[in-house]
Amino acid sequence: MNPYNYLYVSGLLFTIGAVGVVVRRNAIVVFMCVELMLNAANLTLVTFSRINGTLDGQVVAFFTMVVAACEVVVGLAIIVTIYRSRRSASIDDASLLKR
Amino acid sequence: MEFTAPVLNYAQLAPILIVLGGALIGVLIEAFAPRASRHSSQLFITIASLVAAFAALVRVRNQASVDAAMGSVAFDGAGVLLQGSILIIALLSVFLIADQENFTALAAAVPGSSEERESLQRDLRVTEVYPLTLFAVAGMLLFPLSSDLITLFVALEMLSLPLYLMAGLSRRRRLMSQESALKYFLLGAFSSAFFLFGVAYLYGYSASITFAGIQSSVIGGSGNDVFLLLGIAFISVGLLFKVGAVPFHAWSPDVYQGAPTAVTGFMAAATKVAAFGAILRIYYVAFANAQWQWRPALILIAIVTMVFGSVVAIAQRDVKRMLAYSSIAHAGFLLAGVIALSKSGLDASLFYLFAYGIATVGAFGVVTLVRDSAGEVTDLNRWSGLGKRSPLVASVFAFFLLAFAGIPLTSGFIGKFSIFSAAYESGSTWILISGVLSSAIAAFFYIRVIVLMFFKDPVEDGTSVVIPSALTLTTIVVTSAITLLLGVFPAPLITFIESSAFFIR
Amino acid sequence: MTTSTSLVYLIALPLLGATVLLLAGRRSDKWGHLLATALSASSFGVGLYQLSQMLARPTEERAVTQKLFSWINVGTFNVDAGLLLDQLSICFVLLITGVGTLIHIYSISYMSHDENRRRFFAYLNLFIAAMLLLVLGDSYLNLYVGWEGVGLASYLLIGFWNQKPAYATASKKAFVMNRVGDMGLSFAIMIAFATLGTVSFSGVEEASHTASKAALTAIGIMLLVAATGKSAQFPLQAWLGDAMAGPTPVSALIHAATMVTAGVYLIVRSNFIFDAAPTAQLLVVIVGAITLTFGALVGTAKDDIKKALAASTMSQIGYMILGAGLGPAGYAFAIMHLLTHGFFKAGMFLGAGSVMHGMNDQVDMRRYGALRKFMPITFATFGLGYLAIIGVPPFAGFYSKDAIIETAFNAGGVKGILLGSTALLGAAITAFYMTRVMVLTFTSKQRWEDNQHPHESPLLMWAPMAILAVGSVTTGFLFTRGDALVHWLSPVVGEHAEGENLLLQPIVVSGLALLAVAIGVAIAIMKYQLSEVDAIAPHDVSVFTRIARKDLLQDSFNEAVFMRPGQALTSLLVKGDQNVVDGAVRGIGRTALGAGSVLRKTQTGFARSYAALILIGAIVLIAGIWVVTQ
Amino acid sequence: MNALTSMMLLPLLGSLLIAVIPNDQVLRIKQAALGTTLLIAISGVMAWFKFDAGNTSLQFVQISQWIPSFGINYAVGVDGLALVLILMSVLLAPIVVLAGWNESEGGRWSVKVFYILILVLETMMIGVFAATDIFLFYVFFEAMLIPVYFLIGGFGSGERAAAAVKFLLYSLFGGLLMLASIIGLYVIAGKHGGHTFDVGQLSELHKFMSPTTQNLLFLGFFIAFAIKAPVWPLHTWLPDAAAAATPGTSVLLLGVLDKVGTFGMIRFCLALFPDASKTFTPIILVLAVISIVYGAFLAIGARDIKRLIAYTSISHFGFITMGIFAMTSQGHSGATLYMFNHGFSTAALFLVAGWMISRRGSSTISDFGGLQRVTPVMAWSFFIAGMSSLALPGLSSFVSEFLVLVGTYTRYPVAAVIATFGIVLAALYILIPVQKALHGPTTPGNENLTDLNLREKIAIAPVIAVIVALGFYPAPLLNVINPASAHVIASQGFTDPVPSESAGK
Repeated sequence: MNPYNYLYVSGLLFTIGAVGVVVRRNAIVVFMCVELMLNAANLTLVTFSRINGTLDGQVVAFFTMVVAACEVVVGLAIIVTIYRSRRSASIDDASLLKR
Repeated sequence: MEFTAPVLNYAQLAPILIVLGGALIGVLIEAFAPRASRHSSQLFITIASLVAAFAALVRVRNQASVDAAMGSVAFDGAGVLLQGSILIIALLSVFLIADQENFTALAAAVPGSSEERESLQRDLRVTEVYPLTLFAVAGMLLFPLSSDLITLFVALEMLSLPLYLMAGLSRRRRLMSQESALKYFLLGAFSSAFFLFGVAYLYGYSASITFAGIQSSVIGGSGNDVFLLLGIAFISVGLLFKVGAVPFHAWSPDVYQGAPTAVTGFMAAATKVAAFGAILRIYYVAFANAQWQWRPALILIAIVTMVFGSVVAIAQRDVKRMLAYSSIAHAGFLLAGVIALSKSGLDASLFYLFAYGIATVGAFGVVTLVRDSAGEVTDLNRWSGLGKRSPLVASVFAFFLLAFAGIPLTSGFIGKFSIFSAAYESGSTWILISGVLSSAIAAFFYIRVIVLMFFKDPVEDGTSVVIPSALTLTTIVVTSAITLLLGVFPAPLITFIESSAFFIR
Repeated sequence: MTTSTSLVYLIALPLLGATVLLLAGRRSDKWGHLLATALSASSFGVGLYQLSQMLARPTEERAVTQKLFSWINVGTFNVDAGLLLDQLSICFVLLITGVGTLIHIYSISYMSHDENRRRFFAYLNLFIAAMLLLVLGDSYLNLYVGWEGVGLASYLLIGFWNQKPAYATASKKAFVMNRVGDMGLSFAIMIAFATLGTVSFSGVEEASHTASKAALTAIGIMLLVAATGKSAQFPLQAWLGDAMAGPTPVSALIHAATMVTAGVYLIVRSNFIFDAAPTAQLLVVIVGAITLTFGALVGTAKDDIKKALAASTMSQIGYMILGAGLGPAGYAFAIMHLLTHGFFKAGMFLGAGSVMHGMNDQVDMRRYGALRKFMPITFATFGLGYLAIIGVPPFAGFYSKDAIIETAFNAGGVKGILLGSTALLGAAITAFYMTRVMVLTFTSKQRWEDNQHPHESPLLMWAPMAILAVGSVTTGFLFTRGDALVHWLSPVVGEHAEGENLLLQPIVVSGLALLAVAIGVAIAIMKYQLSEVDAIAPHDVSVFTRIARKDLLQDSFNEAVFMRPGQALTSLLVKGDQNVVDGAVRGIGRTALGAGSVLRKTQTGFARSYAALILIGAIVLIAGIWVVTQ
Repeated sequence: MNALTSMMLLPLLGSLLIAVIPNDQVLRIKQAALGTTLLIAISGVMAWFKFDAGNTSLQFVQISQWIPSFGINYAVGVDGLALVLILMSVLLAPIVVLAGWNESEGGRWSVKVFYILILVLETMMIGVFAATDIFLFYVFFEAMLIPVYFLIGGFGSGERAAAAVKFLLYSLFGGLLMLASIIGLYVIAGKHGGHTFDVGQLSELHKFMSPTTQNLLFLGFFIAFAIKAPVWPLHTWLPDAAAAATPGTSVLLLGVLDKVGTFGMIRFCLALFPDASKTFTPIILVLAVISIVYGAFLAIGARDIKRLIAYTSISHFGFITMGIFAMTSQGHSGATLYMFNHGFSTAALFLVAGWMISRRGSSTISDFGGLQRVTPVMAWSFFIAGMSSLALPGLSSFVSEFLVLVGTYTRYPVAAVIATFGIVLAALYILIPVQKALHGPTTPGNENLTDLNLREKIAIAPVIAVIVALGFYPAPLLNVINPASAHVIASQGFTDPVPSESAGK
């Protein structure tokens, strides 16, 4: 089966993630959309690794997972703090800083 | 299939490793040292490790090699200069951070909760900020040296994640601070997703993740140009986001305003150096031969950035936001150096980065001094008559503003001159023209602040200038001294940069 | 050419006086006037000495020069501070210093009650110095310095009592209108330098032989403009009447005897230009003719004795300009009339001053009358001047004016007839209005209240008047004896060409002139001596009289054509500068500010909109690169 | 030590001296300032005598490296033109200090600040005329704005803040355009025989420029200078600034700083871009003539005495500009002499006007009246200054104005003719205030004004002396100016037009 199809899939995933970030209000969901984008990137990497026949892509993918994990830690910490102080996880509520 | 154990050039990696070590010690202190002694020890560790790192850097300043870490880290003159600038700026910023007035007592506490009140009464001091700073510095040190995409990505996250947290540590206006942290984080993550996607496509294009590999396949012209195109575009998004170039700038005003001023200073100065260092390396090394693809777009972004930053800054009423927009404008000027894509462009950018970083730290340092009972006063209208209240502080701030505006006898002027001449030399006349025009616009708001401070009468609302702590004072004095020195006798630094600045391939 | 080292003293002495008096200030109040008079007199002495020297030398060596230093020297533009004393200038030197000294003496008493007498004398000396520089300068540029110098002095003296706003205005008016004339002089100098490459008299004279008619005509016309300004000739005559605001001695010296005749000097001095530029010359005579009639007509309607005399001055200078415009035939006569006029007009002005002195500064002739009994000396001296000006033989005016009329008639063709008859008509009107002045002031019935106590002026005042009176009796006779003056001046202005086929013989002309005078006198006597004159000017008068009283509407004209449009333009520009020019600048600033406040709205504060921005940015970036790549 | 350098150092030393005098010893401070300026004036006169008028090459030359990497030198030296202007500046400085003895008081800041600013400004005034390295020139050109800005905004009156900002922004805008041109030159120089800023070498550069480039670079310089000079329509900052500044400041502003504009036109516009200068001459002459007439009309319409003087200066600068671009030796020497004379006559006007205003407490002309009777000496000083401003023969300004007119007429008759109408307008704009303020009855409020005191007399006397003396004997200046201007004319490839009708032909 033509590996390039995976690129289309990953492209689709990435787009869904990106659009999700823009349209969704809940911080957690937004964050998950970002994760989706990261995974789309991973899929791409793996695909290319397959296409190019080198391992580097898959190595990067592993690194990405680790980094993503770290991001989760930091991200959730921030989101939770916000939630506790605002009693809401909607990122639109957090709009004191503007103009 | 057997693995070869990695060979690391520890001497060249020493600066990074030292800082990381310091950070780890910091974490341990957080875990085990008694509250009372934490602050002093943390501060000591931080300063010590930064100084040590600098010393280590000085030791190896003349070395150069592509495989400091198996080809993932390129160690060369430009890298040394960038690391040096980052370390100096970081040290000066730490002096500001050391003034605990800026930080919350208990980051986790809900604003206005009994918990927070009590913690304030018990005069707790948040000390996590030091290890976080060190982690960020380590990331920044690595970022401009990375010569493959993994390292680049990891370094990017290494410098970003701590900053996300630090943005949320403000003592006053907690909600704003947390909001800035949230925005910074979400958008940062968003942009790094783009970055990673770009990494993927570059890998797809060149079947290699090292800059050298990418460069060679660009030269070779093998591989699918669409992948290259997407790769460059997506990676650029991630990098331009970090330097706050339009249209990826939106986070910076909010974050600059919300974050604790000391952190803002650190972020604004050090991050810019690191990010531009990385940009310079990747564009000069990996993408150099594909310039006909990205240069026009980058020129456009540069022009839009400098003009937008200057114009919007005019309408700002908050010092920190104003500085944020001015830093956007300066990002535009710095992009001119990237576009120049020449030795003189590189030299100019390095000089500019250092000069601008120093001045920025200094400016934010001054901002931390203007306070009332409820903490820092950043509303410009309340700055009016500052010159009467405390002429010295006002003059220093005015001096930094003049430096930003690029008035002769300040470092800003030399920087502006060299970077624009480099850009024009490489044939981009429009950069020069729009640069000059936006400088004119920029002068408009810098001068407005000066007028406000010196020619308006003070408003009696308790706004006052606190006696700076010894460390803060040091920072302000040193930064202003350097800014003046680089304006009057820039020759030594420039010659040094000229002689040593190059990218090893 | 003979050189001398003493010319400079002519100027230096009075200049010294002015400087000392102005710097010393009140400290010199005691002796200031004496010093000034002494210096003016000594300058006159130097003048006489120079004359004697000059007479001692053969004709062709009479001119003397003195180079003081190189004044302006840039590229080919080299002007020395140099003086030239020749047969022409010596006449002026003696007139200026002589009459000047007399007027100094007169003023000692006339101004004795003024607290600022010292300043007055400082100005007088300043004027003497400037006027001497004017006539002694050896180049047009040096002349220019004196030219504006006398303008300044006259400005200061007209405005000597400038606490009266009207007087201040008068002085300003005089200066500004003079500047208009001066502009002509600067043009003349510029053209001379651009075309002939020199601005010295000798240089220009030499170049004028080879120069094209066009250039010379241009220079000539510009010189004429200058002359009209300084000599109050049409169309720049309007300031002279108001200049009477100055103290009477000033009117006598500056606005009768000397300064106003500078225009005549300029034209005669530039004879080499005008001789080579007929068109310019024609314009000169036209200006002269117009002005002499203009002045005469105005003179008929004035009740203010000084204004009447001013009008006559204007008219008499018209005669001189006319004469000067008639070329070699006329130059000498113009100068002659200038000199005689210097005597009798100065004398009459001093007389008028003495009358005012006796009548507590009353100037309205309708409030005079029958003063003959009260101030006999003034009457006598004034009367002699009167006879001289209307041209009764053997008084001075007769010789000089007659000569001009005659030359005018003999200018040839229609031109000659027109000019001659104009001059003749002028003579008649002159006779009329001067008689009017004479009668209204001295011989007619008393029209002043009895609280007035007219009295004769003191010796210091009448002595100069007497001397001038003598001059106005004798000079004409002396100058014409054996054509003395004509021959004297011929080295400067060229040989006096006596026309062959004369239109009218001299004797005929004299007859006509006398006839005209007689008519004028007769009408005046009938109208004012034999019939009642009312003490306040009647309003039910012909429109012509009204116009004449208004100086033939000269001021209304200037106002309508220059002042009001000028003021309108000024206020327009002022508004324009604030709103348009500066407005544009401020507009730029406001635009920037506006753009800023609009753009900052893009910072909505919603993280999602920022994300959207990034997304769009990314897409645009890709698209952009795509476009560039394809 | 080099004469110029020492002249530039003296004021700085003086300002240091003043800085150490305690604030309350006002008199001491003033004496120090006066002493310093006098010292400089003396050294200036000595330099004047050392100067060899005969040779047209630069004298008192000192060249030492500053920023070698950019080929930037600290290079100073003077020809007749520069020397005359420096002499004017250093002579005016002590007069300004003495005349404005008390204007330093009642400002926003201490007397000390005032004189420090004045002295710093003097250094830059000397430097800007002495610099033979364009970069150095630019540094002075821009840096000297700052002290003036604070002098206006800090010690001025009325709308001082607004005026100061307007002045600064206008000048900065011009300066940035010039910076663009300088960068252009720098790059072109780099392409042809190495980076340099030496005026001499750069003046060879125009051979390598395309007409378009040359025109653009020329405009960059010219607009900057036209703003300084100021030439219509870039003049609107001047009246505001002059009206707001203290008399002394106004003297330095109009008398010296604005000369930098006309000086620059000769030194840079003509020398560096001869072809472009020729191209633009018609337009510039038109602007100059407009300035002459326009300035005069605005002066006639002015109600405020300081604005009036400012407008007259616009008219006078029109004459200077016209003389410069007439390209005849008379026009050129005239223009240079005009710069010198204008310095002094404007000084006289402004100082006396300042005294009148400080006594009457108003700067509206109609508030005065009949001063000649109350304060004769003051009235006379004003009158003489006015006469010099309307170029009365026998006073210095006549010589220069007439030279300009004659020089212009020989090449551009029409311009000269229109300009000559200016002399009538001049009579109006001087005599109107003279009549309103000095003549007429003494109006209420003026009865008790005091006449000039000894100090003021001592201050004004030398100015008037110079005005009169040079009117009669301008040779000393002309002898120095002529070779310089002849040199410029020749290097522009111009020769004076031959008289069309000269007997020689």
